[in-house]
Amino acid sequence: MTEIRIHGRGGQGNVLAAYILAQAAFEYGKFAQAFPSFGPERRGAPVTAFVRIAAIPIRRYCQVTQPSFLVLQDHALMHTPGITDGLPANGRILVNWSRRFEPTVGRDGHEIVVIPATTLAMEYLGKPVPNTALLAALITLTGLMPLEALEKALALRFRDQMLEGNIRLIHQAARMVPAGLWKETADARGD
Amino acid sequence: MRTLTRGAYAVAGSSLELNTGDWRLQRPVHLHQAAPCHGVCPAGEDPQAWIARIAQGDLRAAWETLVSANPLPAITGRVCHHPCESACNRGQFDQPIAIHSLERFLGDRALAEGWNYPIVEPDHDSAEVAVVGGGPAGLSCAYHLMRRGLRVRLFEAQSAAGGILRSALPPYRLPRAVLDREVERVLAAGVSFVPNHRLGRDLSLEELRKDFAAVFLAPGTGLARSWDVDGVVPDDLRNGLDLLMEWTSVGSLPSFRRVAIVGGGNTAIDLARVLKAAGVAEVHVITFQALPGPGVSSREAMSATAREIAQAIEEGVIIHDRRGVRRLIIRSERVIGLEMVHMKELERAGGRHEAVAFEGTESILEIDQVVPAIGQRVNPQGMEALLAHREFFESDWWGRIASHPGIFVGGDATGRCGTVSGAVGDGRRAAQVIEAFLRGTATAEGQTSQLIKFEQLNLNYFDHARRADAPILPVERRDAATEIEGGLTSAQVFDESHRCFSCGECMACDNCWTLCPDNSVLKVKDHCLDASDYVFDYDHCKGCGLCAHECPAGFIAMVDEP
Amino acid sequence: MAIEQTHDVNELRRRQPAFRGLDAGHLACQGCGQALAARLVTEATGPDIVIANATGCLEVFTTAWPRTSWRVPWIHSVFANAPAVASGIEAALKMQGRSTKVVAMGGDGGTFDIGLQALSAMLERNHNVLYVCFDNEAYMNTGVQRSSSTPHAAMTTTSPPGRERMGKRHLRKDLLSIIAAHHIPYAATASVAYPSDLRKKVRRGLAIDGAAFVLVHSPCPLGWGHGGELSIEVARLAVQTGIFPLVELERGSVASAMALRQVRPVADYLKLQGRFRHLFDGSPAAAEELEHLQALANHNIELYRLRADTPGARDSEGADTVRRGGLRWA
Amino acid sequence: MREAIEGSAAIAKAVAMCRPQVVSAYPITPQTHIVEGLARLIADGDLRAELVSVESEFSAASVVLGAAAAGSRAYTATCSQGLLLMTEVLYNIGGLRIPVVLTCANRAIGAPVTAWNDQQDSMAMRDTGWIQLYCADNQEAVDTTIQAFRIAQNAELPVMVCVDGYVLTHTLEPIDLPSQEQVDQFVPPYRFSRALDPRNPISIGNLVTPEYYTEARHAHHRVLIRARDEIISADRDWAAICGRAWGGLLTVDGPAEARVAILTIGSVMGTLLDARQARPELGPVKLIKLRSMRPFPVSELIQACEGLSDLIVLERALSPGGGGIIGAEVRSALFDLPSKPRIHSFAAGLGGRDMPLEIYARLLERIAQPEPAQFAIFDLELDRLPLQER
Repeated sequence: MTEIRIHGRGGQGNVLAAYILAQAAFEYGKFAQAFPSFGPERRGAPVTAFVRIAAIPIRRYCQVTQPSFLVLQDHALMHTPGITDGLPANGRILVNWSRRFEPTVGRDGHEIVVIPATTLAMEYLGKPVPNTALLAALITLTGLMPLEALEKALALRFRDQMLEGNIRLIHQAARMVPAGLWKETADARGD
Repeated sequence: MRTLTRGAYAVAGSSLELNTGDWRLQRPVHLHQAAPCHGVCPAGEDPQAWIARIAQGDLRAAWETLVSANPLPAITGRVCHHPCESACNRGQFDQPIAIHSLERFLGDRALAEGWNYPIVEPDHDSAEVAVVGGGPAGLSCAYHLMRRGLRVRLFEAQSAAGGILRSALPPYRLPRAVLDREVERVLAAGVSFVPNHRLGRDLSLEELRKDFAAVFLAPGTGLARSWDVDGVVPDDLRNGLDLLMEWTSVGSLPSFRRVAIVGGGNTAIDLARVLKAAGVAEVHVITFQALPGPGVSSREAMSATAREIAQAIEEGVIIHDRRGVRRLIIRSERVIGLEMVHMKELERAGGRHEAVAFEGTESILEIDQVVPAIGQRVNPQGMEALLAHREFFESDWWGRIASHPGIFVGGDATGRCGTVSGAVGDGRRAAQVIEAFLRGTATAEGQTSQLIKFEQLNLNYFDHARRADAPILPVERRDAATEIEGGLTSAQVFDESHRCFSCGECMACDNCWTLCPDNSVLKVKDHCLDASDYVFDYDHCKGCGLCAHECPAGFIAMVDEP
Repeated sequence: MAIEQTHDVNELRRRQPAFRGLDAGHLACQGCGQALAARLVTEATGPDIVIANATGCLEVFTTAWPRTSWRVPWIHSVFANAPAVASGIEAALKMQGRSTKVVAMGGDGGTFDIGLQALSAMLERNHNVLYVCFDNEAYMNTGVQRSSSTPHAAMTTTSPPGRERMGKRHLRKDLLSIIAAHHIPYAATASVAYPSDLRKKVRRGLAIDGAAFVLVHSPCPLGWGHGGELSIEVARLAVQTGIFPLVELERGSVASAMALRQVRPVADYLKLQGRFRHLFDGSPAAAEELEHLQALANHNIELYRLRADTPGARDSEGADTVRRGGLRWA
Repeated sequence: MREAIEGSAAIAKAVAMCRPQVVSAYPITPQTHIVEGLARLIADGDLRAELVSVESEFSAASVVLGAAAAGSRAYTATCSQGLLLMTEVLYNIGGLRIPVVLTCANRAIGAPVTAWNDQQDSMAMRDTGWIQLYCADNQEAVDTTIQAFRIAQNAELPVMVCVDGYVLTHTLEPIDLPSQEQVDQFVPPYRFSRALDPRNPISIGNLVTPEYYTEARHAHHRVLIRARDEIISADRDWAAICGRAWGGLLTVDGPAEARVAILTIGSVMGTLLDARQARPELGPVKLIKLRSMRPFPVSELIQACEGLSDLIVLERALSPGGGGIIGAEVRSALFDLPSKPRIHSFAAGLGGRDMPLEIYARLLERIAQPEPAQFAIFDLELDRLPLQER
């Protein structure tokens, strides 16, 4: 089972990102579960959402405490205290940042990959919504599922230019990260 | 014991099985109380009853209700002094109902439609009663005797019936055509009429007592009271009633310039107006009675009808009220003037009343003729035994004469009423006791029931509304021949009838039915006509008394449960 | 007690000319104004309605199981929710494509106080419901406690007069203005003393498609301290003195007011009722309260322009005057 | 059709397929998504219903009461403070035995003010005279919601479907949504025998004197008990149509020879299943899922507890000053058994406290102690309390 924690801010479509990822997994034929950190949501405040992806039915409803991957919807979240809590040593972090650089290592020794998701979104959608680009990057890095699964999931939510824009966007995002870089972490946990 | 329904629901109207009537301490009942108009009517009419029929739009029924008491409505509807209107409770609210005009309307409508009395001619074998005198009393008595299935032979001294109505009422008050047709209808109802028969001249009381089961005497007052001032009488003195009769029969009058009529009754006023109309320059009426008005009791007031007095003054008649004639000024046996003095009737010890003249209030009136109209007395001819030197017959309220069983009297001859409606009432009551006398049954003694008071009505349900006034001929267009007062239109009559409070009698207003909080007043039919169409549901009535309190007519009373 | 009935009353009931949705056998006090008012309302609505009734006297005295006095479908839920229950019924009937009208009923407790929130919401959503409030100016069902409809200075068990007090300290809540603020198509006040007017207003409220409100002044002999036979008399005086103006509001603004052609002094109204007895003890405080109540009536008379220019009838345009044959009862 | 969908959205679709004619609710997290979903379906014309947007839960309950009494299928949803605000009306609906369906997205009650999940709210409504069904996951929530409409109508009683707020309502997962045809085949068109109708004008909600009140209460109690058959047959018949059964009143999962069982209610069940699978070394354990809280399945419970040495009752609410609510009911249900298990009553997961996989092992450790837990709040961090309140 792969567990992912997505960090963002109220209003950034954080929960939506989790839902789309779970839906994509489901479209790919896996079992999945997505849920927000419970409680009242406030625009601008840091929020998290969780995704579980597995080959067998997921019955548990407890919180995700030890995710394999973090997705940060903006780089400023890097400085949020406890942001990497529960992330094991082999855990990986995907960050949205306009500054481009090669994969690097964070304060706690976790490998970090950065993509300019917001810039891309502005380019392809004309809106500062980084989440779909991040999802595309994540599944490319982890090889959890092919890009087509994400396309199907997006098709359930968007249509017309919004859909087409996103399709082009995720392919572009996918091209910007090394495919399968995080495969071994993704396959690490059997439960 | 019941089976509980699911969720404890109940079916429509099931509470009817609960008899909340058990709660009641008092119970509403329908209670009729006589309306004032009924109580005071000399003819014994119940105007409220026949006005109700008008309001219901049934004029025929209204007239038939009316003539159950008074056979001559077209006449009384013109000449009556209508005490009913003075007593009418509505007078204390805005203005009294125009009962007098309504009566006249019905009377005229009956004549126009040729309605007949709702009575059948008596059988030939039924007892026959002799009625002496074809005036209002005699006609009324004859009519009511026939209603009671008795045969009547009516003896009239003149060639036509009508009595004083014919001999002394000027046509501007009572058109002859109306008189003739009202009288004719009574006679046509089955009276055997014998004109030109005067008691004492053409027939005797003994014959009548012999030939008839009973005798009703209504001879009127044929003789003028003798009149003089300290024994002085002018040679050419003419009595008021004689003058009036002469004028009504012959149509001519002696030519005077200045006349003083002494008396305050209808004869005095009628004569004054006739003389004025005939062109007499000055017509004075001198009476110790008072002009009617506020603060004047009925016993002080002139006995003439108030509106007649008012019209007379309009026409120029000069009335000197509360005056007495102190002295006649005679030159060569003819009167040239008289001396008047202010007088007033004062109450003396023991409740006696006495007319007092006030010294220093004397004044002289120049006249060339003085006419006493101080009233009449019975012409004793042929009835000396009964009269025993009195001016009038001594009889009880029913017209019975003590120690003369089988003989009854009524009308002016009793000296009691002196009004046409009074005479009609006398005739009705006499017929009642005559029947009782002949059938050996008892008569319902006493007067009508307790009169309902203004305070007993609930006036919140009445809107103010103007009384319907009859048209009156303007003074300049008046003459002795044309009727002065007109009649109401049917529209006016209908509206006026709805002004009636229906005192003491159900007016079918639906108040009780509408306002009962316990839904315990029920209607027998969709549109009720009277109390008989409302029913109290005593199984459910809780006796709150709301219906009684809200009844506009004071027709519902709360009585203790037994 | 058993009395020979002259007619078969049960047969007669079946043949009464007007429909009556509230029948006899209910357990209201003698002379209950509310029992009469409720029946008059049903006479105007006819049988094709559903009633949602708030808790209160009306509910208790009409429907003690296993019986009911109602002849129309009727439901009682709780004290505060009649308007919401009515809203639900209306929504259901609308979905069923039925034309049946919905009427909500409550006393002043259920309307002025505990049910006001639900009522306001029902009016705001403009449900096709006629709400009728039977206003007897206190909590009568629980034994006469003050409500926000209780008039100033009136005595109730929770606003008793005493050495320190002259009855209710506060003013009667101006509910009509609150209703008016909802801008609903039709609102009116009526009095059980004017049945034709009352029924006319119920018919108007029912005719319009949307929320309507009618406030019916209904005396309570027990709570007001007058004889049962005086219920109408007292209600009539409330109108004639200007204490309870009969008005109609269209979309919140005054469309008509029943004019008074002969305004009666408020004391005439007060002195018939035990709940105002303490105002006649001659004390200066009592005198002041009498003046206060008269001033409140005068205020109404000015506010709603109740004084009629035409003289004549004692009360008001001859509303509910009678005539032979009951022709004036609309 | 199976799709990955948020719990609330799935429940909304399930409700819509039962064709309610009147829907009324007042927003409260975490119930809101359900009614928002219905509002969208109505706005798109996918559901023909009147949405009555009321000013309070008190009115929402009153609206569905009136609508159902007037002959239309009616639905509402709420939780927590909102459910408490409905209390008076819920008792009324129960007593009148009006078949409405309510979804309770279980949430804790303040004070202290909280917005997170536990089951104190619906447990507080235990005695309103409603049928109360609890769901372990969103699939069960969908199926139970559909069953609820049929149960309500056939038993002529209101049904409260309880789903853990957030935990289920806000979780997106694969869910099988039945076809409209399947639902139409299962849920009969709405009919109410005592409908308010001028053609048969009855009075509902009459005053009942002491003479009959006791009988009325008895009748209510009896029909609630008897409703068990409706719940069981509804579950069975629905399984025949869609192939999923939820065990009627309660389910037992685990080896027959197990001498230890954990009885629980709601969404923690799935976590325990995973935990048991992850820790086989802890020995055989039965997991008993209580589905129907009202009516309370006494006989099924006795059967399920045969041969047990220890029964752990794990619930998400408590009766302060008393203890476990379900715990107490289970105790009283098993009291008369000749050989009864030791009963350990625990409350946990209060006010959104997570119930992790580890809780399974800790529960089993706890009962190893010689004395059974009469009642205890589990996962308690006592050092967070002042001494005198520990």
